[in-house]
Amino acid sequence: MTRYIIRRLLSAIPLVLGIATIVFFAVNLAPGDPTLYFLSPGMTQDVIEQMRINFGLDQPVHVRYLRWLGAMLTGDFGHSISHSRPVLEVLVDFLPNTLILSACALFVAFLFGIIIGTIQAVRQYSIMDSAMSVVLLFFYSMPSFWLALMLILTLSLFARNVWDLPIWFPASGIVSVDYDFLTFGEKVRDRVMHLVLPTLSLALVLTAGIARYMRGSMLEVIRQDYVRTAKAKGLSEAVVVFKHALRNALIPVITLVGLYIPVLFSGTIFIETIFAWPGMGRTIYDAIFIRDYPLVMAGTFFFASMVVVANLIADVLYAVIDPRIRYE
Amino acid sequence: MSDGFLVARRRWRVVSAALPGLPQLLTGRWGTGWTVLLTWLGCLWVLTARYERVIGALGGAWDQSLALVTLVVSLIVAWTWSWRDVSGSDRPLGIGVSQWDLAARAFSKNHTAVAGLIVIIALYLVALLTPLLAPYDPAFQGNLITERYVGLSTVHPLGTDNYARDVLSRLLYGARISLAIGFVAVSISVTIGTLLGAVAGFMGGIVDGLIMRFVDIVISFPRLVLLITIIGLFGSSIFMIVAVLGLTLWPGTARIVRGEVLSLREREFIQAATVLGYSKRRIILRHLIPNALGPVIVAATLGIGNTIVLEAGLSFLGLGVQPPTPSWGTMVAVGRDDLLGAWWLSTFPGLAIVFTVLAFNLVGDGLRDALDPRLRT
Amino acid sequence: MKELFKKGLIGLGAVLGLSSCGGSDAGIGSNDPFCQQVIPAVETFMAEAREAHPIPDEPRYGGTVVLGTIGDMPDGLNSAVSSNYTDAQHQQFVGLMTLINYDAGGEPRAYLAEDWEVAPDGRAVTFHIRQDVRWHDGEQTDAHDVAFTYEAVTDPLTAFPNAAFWDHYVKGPDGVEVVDDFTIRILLEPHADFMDPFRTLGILPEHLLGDVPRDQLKLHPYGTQCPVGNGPFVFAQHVPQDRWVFEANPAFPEALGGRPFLDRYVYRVIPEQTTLLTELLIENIDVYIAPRPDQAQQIIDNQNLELLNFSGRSYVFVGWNARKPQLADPRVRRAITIGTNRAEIVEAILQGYGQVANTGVPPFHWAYDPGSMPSLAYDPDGARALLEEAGWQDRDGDGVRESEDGTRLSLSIKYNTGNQQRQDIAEIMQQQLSAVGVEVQPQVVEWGTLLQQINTPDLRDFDGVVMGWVVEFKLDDIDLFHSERINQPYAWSGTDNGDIDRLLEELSITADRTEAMALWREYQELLIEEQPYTYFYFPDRLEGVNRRVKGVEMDARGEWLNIKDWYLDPASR
Amino acid sequence: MMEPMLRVQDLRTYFFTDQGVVKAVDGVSFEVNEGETLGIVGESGCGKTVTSLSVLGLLPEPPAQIMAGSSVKFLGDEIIGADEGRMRNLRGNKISMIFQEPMSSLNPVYSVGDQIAEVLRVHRRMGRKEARDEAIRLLDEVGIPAPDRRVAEYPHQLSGGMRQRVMIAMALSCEPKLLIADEPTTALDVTIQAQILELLEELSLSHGMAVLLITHDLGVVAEVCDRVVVMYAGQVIETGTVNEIFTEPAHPYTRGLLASLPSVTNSGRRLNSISGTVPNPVDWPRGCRFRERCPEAGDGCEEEQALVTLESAGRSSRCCKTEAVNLTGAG
Repeated sequence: MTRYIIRRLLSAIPLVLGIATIVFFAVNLAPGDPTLYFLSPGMTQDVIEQMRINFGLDQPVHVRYLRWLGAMLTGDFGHSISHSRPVLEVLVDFLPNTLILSACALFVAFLFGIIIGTIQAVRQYSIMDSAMSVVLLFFYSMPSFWLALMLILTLSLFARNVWDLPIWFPASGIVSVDYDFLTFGEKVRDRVMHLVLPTLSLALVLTAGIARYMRGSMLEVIRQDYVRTAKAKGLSEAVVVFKHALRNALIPVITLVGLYIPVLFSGTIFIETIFAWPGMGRTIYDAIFIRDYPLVMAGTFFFASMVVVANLIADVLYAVIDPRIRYE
Repeated sequence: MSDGFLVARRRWRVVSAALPGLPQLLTGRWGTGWTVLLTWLGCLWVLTARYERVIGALGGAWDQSLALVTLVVSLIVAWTWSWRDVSGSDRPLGIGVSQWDLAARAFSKNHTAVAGLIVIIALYLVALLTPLLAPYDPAFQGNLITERYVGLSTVHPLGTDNYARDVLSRLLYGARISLAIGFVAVSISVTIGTLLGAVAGFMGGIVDGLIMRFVDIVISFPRLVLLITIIGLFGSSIFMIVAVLGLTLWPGTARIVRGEVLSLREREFIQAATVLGYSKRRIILRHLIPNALGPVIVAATLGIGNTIVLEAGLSFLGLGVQPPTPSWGTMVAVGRDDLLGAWWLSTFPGLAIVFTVLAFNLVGDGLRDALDPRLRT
Repeated sequence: MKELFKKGLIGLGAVLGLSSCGGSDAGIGSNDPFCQQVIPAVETFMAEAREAHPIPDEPRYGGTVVLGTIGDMPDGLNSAVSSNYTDAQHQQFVGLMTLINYDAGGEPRAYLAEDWEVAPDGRAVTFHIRQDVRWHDGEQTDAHDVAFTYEAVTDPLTAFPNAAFWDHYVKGPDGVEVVDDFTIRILLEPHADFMDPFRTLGILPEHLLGDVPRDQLKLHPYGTQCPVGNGPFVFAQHVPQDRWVFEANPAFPEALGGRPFLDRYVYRVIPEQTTLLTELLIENIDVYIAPRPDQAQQIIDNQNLELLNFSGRSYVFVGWNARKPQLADPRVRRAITIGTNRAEIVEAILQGYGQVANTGVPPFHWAYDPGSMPSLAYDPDGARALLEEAGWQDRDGDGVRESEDGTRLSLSIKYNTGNQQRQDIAEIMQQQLSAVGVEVQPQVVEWGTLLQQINTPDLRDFDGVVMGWVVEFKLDDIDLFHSERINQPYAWSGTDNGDIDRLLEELSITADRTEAMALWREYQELLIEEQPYTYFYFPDRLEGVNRRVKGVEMDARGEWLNIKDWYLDPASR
Repeated sequence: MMEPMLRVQDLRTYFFTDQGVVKAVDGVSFEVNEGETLGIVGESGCGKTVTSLSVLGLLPEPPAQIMAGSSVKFLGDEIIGADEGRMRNLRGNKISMIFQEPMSSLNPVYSVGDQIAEVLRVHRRMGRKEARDEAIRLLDEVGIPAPDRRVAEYPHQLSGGMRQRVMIAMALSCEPKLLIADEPTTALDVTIQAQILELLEELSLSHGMAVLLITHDLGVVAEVCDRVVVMYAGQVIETGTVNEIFTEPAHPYTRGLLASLPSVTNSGRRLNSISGTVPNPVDWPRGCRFRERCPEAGDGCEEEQALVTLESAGRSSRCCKTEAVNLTGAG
């Protein structure tokens, strides 16, 4: 297993490098450069040139590429231009926030998706089956930023100001401003409250796909002989479905973990902007436009690595769930 | 065949001549019934209510002519189809049915999917007929002081926007852009994806390896980041958007086709073709691709929906179709600023996106179920 | 294997659990060596200061005010490298101190400098620095800090973005003379509004930054990670893209009002304006900086909120590229201006929160006197007449005018991605100008690309561009319109007019206001004639403020102007 | 006479499909007595398997439905329409079942030990350790070598015969009164078949367990059964002891089946087969359902045939000519 993982990681290197290279040239060949952002009237071309030298932009693009590559291989991602800090520090600030959000969204999406898909399969062609499909597809069909705004308006603004509900969710941020003064229990609650809306916005979109996949997979599994065997053993339907059928039906669904990670990261760009979530999606988005080359490169590099890792996790999960699979 | 049956058929013909689709509707085939009936009534309504514009469209701009052609063709098709359907002999069921017939029958039993299909047909009809339908010029600005942000009214059924333009008209014209973007982008991606996937699956070896590594790169990259980088930095004309959307969507299709081809390659008829000495090109184009088409159609249907949503996302970032050209995405994105004050600005285009994408997804799901024998019951 | 599966789930739960209590408490900078040194020093001094200056027993003291804006502060308190408006506000009023500031009438008044004298020949200003101001780490603020800051911003290596402020001052060490520890003299050429730069320049601590190479100042952690100031608020925390937290400085000089009323002031970053408005409406934030005009009504309708508005320091315009053949003739540019109904646009886009601009002299400025200027009111017939006169006629009946040689009067107007108001202007101009036979094509370009297209001297790839300027109290259009700067980035219009050159030069050195007033009038008349820009409007600055925050004053000097005097209504705390 | 352990009476199981109502089981009655082995034989599609699944209530409803009037009594209690809880208590506990496909009847993602232990833990409330030890003992009993090692293995690591042994071990685990074996040997190699049948016979004797053996193979029936029920087109057409059926088949269909059986005595001769196929279950023929394939069809066969009890106990046939045939046979 360990050897397999190492081999997989090694074989992913060209993939990650390929992505990084494409992005490097796309960003660097685009018109404009970071100095434009610091311009103001009275700044002469000399000042601009001085800035370019300060940023190391006076070199031709291929030299910069090789330099970046060389530095990156030694773990040096350079200095972020817009954050005035080493890129790695910027990543350390933002990446965890995005990972928490993505992990929660992935967890919620899979939880909902698996449960709903299973119910749909067990009750195939019932009204509940169609109704759930339509409701999930409804969320899936919404542009995610619009869904996010709707959630803010309903679960936050209207819930508090119009409907006077006892619970309403904060519309932005990771924690309240008085977070530092809360007790431990209140801190946990505060974090969860802030997570609810962004997590839902990200997760609802994915749930439809997972449920759809799960339904198909489950439909195949519940026709298998071993499910009948399980029933003949006198197990309750819940045990039959959620123990015997579910674990088998999950096997193909696991692929989605790897497949959805890039989708999720794309989604964070909207969600982090709307919910003022200080994460990587928003940071990369800003960095692209400020042409903060080192940050864009490092960000995409980590996104790509994350996808590789997610696919690897999916493969390992296969082996965990399905004893027939052994990696040598 | 009994006499009673013939009498009934004659009566149905009369009904069909006046209201095509009604016989099908009354005999329980509500899917086809509604489609034909609504097309017929809708087109008749356009013909009468928008009589002047129909006349004006003769020799008008290309979109007007197209609308006119669409109008006439839809009327003719709706009428003759219903007539022939009513008078034609019943084909015996169960004998000599092809895979596609089976799929069609399975599909027609899936009510939500049929509803989705009706919505899609209606959407495309509306999009084509827009120049005849829209009450106003979508770019026309009314009086900025008095006619801005007018709510729903008889004059402006869906209100006006921040430039005092008619939201309904913009919604109708937006349908053309959004549907066209979805359609063209997916056509590009499906073509590329199918060809590359088929080649990879059939050739195997190094070719396969190279293509699939490239697919891996494109697929494991957050697509939006790539889109932002390209569109954001190199400009966001509608052609750019369509091209970039199309050129980044294909890897999914390529994977599906490759998978299908790999399994087809082992099947007898392909091996027979190889034994017969057909060229690789011919085998790929004539034998492999048509047989791998089912999943591709499903992917394409779902892809159109995804693309429409993605265009909306780009609009949110200010990278979508540029004003004043109305696209649903832009309308939602721009209108979101006024969600609290003028809710109609983003709500209607938002709902339009939701229902369109929903329709495409329902149809896609229906097709998937219908084309996959394992999921049939 | 089942166990493994379960463990996996527990593991996932643990990650979430851990993450849900793991802190973002620390903010950033805690692992930077500079910050590691500085932070404990500040903490120690502040603890002492709290002992020494107990909170007065008065109900106005205490509480937290949360303020929301759409963007982070890119350079924070590092005044030597920043050009951002919000950064500058925090340098002037929150974290740092400037030598002087302005009173409501725009007259200089003492702040860090207790007093000052201007040499009779106008070639030097001598400042006497307060002796009761300490940096937040306990060090005394003195003349050496001022000298250091002055040298830093006038050193080309620093690449201070607003270097133009110091055009008429003697740069570098030659321009500054430390008379004694609390007296400093700065040398300059006599010119108008020579005190203005001292209002904007937040003084930096020499004992912390003195050794930093000037070209490294931009990247130094001081600005955003652990700034040490001397202003009424002490930096406590910065979570990038999320928040800044400042706490009251108990050691702030009594003579300047002493400790602020608020215990804490939190600056939050919320990029989406609908979210911002929601947070204001559900009272998660107290102040929403600069809501859009179409959000104003929501704020007015809410009884807990108050909408403040004041004349801002910016104006919006379309800059014309006179190098293009269609736009070379001033009459064409003037026709475009009067062919556009700008009053309607102000009403429609700004909901009336703003004033039509005819030149770049803003309403808060003493030289503002629109009544005395030639009119540029909406006049489509006049516009047509002007175009005819300039030789542009619709020769082929397609509704667009052509010149004699067949050039169509077709213009692209560029604006940057994501700016609704600028898009609005371009679109409305397209609509309105088609009525006078001018074809306008709005074109959106991503900001960085746009800047490159318009700023690069040998590119200038645009006809018209919708832009905005934020002006200081000291107005200076030399970079925009002086023919000597025609190859510098901001000479968008390519104006080359001897009279304008002369007036700009005279204006920059005329210190007497009555004398200057006449020059300003002449200059503005020339601008109206020349029309390098079609000036659109001076938007009002709107602010949504929760009524529980009392004592808020905001005007053209800025939103943070008197933040140390804000307090919370004790009843609603 | 003692009350039979399982009494199935007029069982009718229909499937409601788009093509129409499939009357898979259409009025089946039979009994299983304590300790005996009853065989149900018939061609594929005659309703054997549906009958057995109906007894345990394992058919998906819809599309399947057990029609009103059907009755299945186990130890005197009606179990048609019994609530889920009661059924679950029967399944795997009092009545267990093994299936045709050992390859797919075991869950691939759980170890065989887990799957056996699960039954014990559900029905006998055993602890984890205890259940595992019992599982090892059971594996040993069904003749699996090195059971303590095999217990942790997964189905894909075992051969087909081994898996069927595991299924049997699982079925035996709660000492059921009745074991329903649905074509338990069909998918296995011939040599393995014999071993499995032997095992079944042995276990049924040692545990005093009745067996309902469903098969299409009369050879299997001859080997292990006490009594036989012959099914055709959803109905029972003949019952009797093995001896009676093999020596004096009463129904032409049974005779056809016997004639198509290869045996030592008729080796070298051409095997007979029954012409035609089982009719469409959506639309059974009126009258005798075997009429169209019956070599002896004639007058009276258009009538619905009743199951006629013959002279000996438990002997019956559904053919209007039975009596005559029997008389001549006796004479």
